[in-house]
Amino acid sequence: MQYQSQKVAMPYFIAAIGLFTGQILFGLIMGLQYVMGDFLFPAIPFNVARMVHTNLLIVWLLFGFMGAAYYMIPEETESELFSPKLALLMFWIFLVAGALTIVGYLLVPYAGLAQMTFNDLWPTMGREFLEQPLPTKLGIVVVALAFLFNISMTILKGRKTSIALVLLMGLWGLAVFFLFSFYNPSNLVLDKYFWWWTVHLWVEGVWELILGSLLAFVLIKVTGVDREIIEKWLYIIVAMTLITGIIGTGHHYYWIGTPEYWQWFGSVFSALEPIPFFMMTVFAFNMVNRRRREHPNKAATLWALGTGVMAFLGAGVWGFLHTLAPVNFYTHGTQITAAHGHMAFYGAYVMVVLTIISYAMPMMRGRAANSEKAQVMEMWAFWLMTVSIVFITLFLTAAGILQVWLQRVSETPLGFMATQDQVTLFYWLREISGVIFLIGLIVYIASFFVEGETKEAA
Amino acid sequence: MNHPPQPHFVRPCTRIWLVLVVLTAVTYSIGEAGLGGKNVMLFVLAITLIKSQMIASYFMGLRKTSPMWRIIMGSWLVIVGGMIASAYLMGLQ
Amino acid sequence: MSQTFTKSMARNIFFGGSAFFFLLLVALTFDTMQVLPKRDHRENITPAVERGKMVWEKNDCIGCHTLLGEGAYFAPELGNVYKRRGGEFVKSWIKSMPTKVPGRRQMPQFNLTDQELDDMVAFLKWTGEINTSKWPPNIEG
Amino acid sequence: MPTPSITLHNHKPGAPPGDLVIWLFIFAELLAFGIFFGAYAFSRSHHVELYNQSQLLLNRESGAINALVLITSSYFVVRAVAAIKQGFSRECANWIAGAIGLGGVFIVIKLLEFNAKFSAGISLSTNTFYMFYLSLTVFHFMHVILGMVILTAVMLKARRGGYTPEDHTGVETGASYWHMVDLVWIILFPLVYVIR
Repeated sequence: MQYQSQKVAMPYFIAAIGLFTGQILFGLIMGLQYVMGDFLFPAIPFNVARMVHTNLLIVWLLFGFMGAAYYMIPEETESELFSPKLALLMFWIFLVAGALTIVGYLLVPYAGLAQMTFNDLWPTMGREFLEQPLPTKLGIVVVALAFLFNISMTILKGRKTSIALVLLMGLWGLAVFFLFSFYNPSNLVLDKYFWWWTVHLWVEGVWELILGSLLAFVLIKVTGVDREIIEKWLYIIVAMTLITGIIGTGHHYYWIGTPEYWQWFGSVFSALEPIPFFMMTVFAFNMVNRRRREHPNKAATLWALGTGVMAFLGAGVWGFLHTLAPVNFYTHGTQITAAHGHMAFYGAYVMVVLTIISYAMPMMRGRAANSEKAQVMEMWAFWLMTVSIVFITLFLTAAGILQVWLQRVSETPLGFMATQDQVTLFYWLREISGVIFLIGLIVYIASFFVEGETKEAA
Repeated sequence: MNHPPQPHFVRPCTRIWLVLVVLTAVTYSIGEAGLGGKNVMLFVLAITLIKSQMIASYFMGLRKTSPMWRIIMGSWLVIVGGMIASAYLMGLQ
Repeated sequence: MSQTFTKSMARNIFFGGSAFFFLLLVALTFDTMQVLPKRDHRENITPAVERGKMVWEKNDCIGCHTLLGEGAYFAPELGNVYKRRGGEFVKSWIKSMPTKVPGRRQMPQFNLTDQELDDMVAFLKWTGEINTSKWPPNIEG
Repeated sequence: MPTPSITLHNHKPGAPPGDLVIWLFIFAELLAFGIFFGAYAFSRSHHVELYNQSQLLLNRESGAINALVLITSSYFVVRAVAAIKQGFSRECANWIAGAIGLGGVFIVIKLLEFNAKFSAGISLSTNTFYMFYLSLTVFHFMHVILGMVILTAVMLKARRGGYTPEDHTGVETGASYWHMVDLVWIILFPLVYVIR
C-alpha cells in the first residue's frame, strides 16, 4: 500500500463480505421454500426473502465497487484521496441506510413500509430489484454523488490513467442510469421499458466497465505486464462490451408490448455479447502467461483468472443460450433465467470484487500476500464456491428445461404448480449445492484469520 | 514526380476496379430486367461473392497474408453466401 | 516499427463505438415511443388500472410472481391470469390466502379491500390485453 | 525502441495490413452484418411475396450508383496506400481526400433515398422487409460516416507528412476499415435491392 488514504477501502470490503454472507443465508431460505413451501411462513414470505437476497447482492457489490475505487484510485492517480473523511462518512451513511432498509423489509409488511416511506407521494417501490423505499433510493443517490465527487476530484488532481478513466466512466454511468429508477409511469409497458435502462444498462453496460478496470488493475499488479498492453486490451474489451451490450438491451424487449423489430435487434446484438467476455478470458490468461514477475499472492491471480472464465460461462454462454427470440419465446421467465442470473452475477461481479479484495486486503494489512496456509484456504474457498455455483446453475438449467418442456412446449401443457412439483428433485440438488457454497464462504471468511509466515509489503 | 515513364502501364488495382464496376453494372441490369428465380439468384450471388473475394484479396491485401486470415475471410463469405442461398431455396417451397 | 494504431486508437474506438450505439439506442427508443400507443392500448388505462398497478407494487407481488415473464419464478405468471382464471376467481383466491396446506408454497394474506381487489383485477385485465407478440406460448403462462 | 511491444503484434510477415486491432473490429463488424444478412434471408423465406413486392418500391438506381461510388472510393484508398509506400505524402492525402469526397456523395444519395422513404410514411414497423431494409442501410450508413471520420484523421496526418514508406500503418489501418465498409455494401446491394 503506497498511500495512507487507500486504507478507507478496508471497512467497505468488510461490510461487503458481511452482507454477502447475509445474501447467501437468505438464498438458502428461498431455496428451501422452493421445496418446503411453508418454511418460515408467515414470518419470512418468499417475496421478502427474495427482496433481501437480491438487494443485499446489489448493495454489497456497490460496497465492493466503492472500496475498490478507493483502493485503486490513489495508486492510479499517484495522489492521496481528495477526502478520506468524506469516504468514511459515506460508508457509515450507506451502511446504516442499507441496514435500516433490510430491517424494514423483514419487520414491516411491505405495504406498510411503502406507507411509512411516502411511497404515495412518488411511487417507485414494488418493482423487481428496485424495491427500496424512496428515502433509501434518495440516499443511494446522495452517497453515489459524494463518492463520485471524491473520486473525480482525486483523479482531476492526479495522474490520469486509462484504468482510472474507464472506472470513472463506469461509476458515473452507474449513478446516471440509476436515475431511471425514479421514473414509474402508470403504463406498465413504459415502466418496463425504462426499468431496463437501469437494470440492463447497469449489469450489461456500465458495470462491465467497472469489472474491466478492476480486473486490469489487479492483472497489472500481479503479472507486471506493461501497462500499455493491459490498457489497450481494456479499451478493446469495454468497447466491444458497449457496442454489443447497448443494443443488446433489445433482448428484454421481445414480449413486453414493445415493437417486434426488437426481436431482431435484440437477437443479433446479444448473440455478439459473449465476444467481450471471451476476450476477457483470453486477456486474463494471456497476461498471466506473459507475466514478468512471480507475485506472492497466488490467490488473487486465481480469482482474476476465475473471473474471466466464469464471466464468460455465466454471462456469455448461459446468456446466449436463451437470448435468441425464438428460443426466448419458450424460456422467458423460467428457471433458465434464474440459472443464467446466478452464474453471471457470481462469475462477473462477485468474483471480480473478491479478486480485488484478495489482492488489496493483505496490502492494507501490511503484507504483500497472506501466508501460504491462508492462501491455500482461500483457494479452497474459491473452488468450493465456484464449483457449487456451477452445480446450482446446472440444476436450475435442468429444472428450467423440464419446466419449459412440460409447461410451454407440450401439447397438453401442465399448470405452473403441477410443473413445479415435477422438478422438485432439481430444487433439492440446488439447495445442497447452496449449502456447499455457504461452506465455501465460511472457509473464505476463516482464511482471513489464519496466521503464518508473511512477507512485508514492498 | 519521378515516376519512370511507363506509357502503357495499367496498375493491377485499376484492372480490379474496372472488373468490379462491370460486375456491378451486370448486377444492376439484372435487377432492372426484373429477373428472378433460382438460377438468376445463384448467378447474382456468384458475382457478389467473386466481387467480395476480389475486394478482400486485392484491396484489403489479404492475398499476401498467412492462410489463417484468408480462411477466416473465406469462410465468412462462404457462410454468408450459403445462408443467403439456402434461405432462398427454402423460400421456394 | 512504431505503430499508429495504439492505445489511443483503441480508446477512440471505445468512445466512438459507445456514442454510436448509444445514439442508435436513443433513435430506436424514439421510434418505439411512436409505435407503442398502437400496442399497449393506453387509451384503456382507467383510474382503476392505475390504482391496481399501485396495489400490485405496494404488495411486492413481483417478489413471487412473473408479470409478462419478468419477476420471480416462485409463483405463476399473472400477465394472462385474467384470461386463464377470470376476475372473480382472482379475487376469491387472494381473499382465501394462505391455504396453510402443509409443505405447499404459501401466499400471504394481504387484507385487500374490495376496492383494491377490483382495481387489481382491472390492472391484470388491462395487462392481459397488451400486444405481447403472442407470448406466452399457451394459457398456462 | 522507446516502448517495446506496445501493440498486440509487431508486423509479423503474413499479418494483414494495418494494426491487428482494426482487424479484430473488422471481423466483429463482419460477423454482425453477416448475422443480419442471414436473418434477412431467412425471414425472407417466410414472406417471399411481401419481400418481392416491397423490393420493387426501392430505388435501385441509387443503390447501384452508391455501389459504384464506394468501389471507386475504395480504389482511391488503394492508390493512397500505394502512394505512401513510395513516400508521396501529398499524393496519398489527395487520394484519401477523393475517397472521403466520394463517401460524401454516398451520404447525399443515401439521405435523398431515406428522405423519400420517410416522407412516404415508411418506418421500422411498416413490415418486416422495411424493418430490415432500414436497419441494414442505416447501420451501414453510420459505418460510412465512421469510416469517413477515420479517413479524415489519416488524411490530416498524411498532409502533415506524418507517414513514411517505412511507417504507414495508420494509412493501411484506415484503408482496411474503408474496404470493409465497401465490402458490406457489395453484398447488401444485391441482397436487398436485386435478388428476388
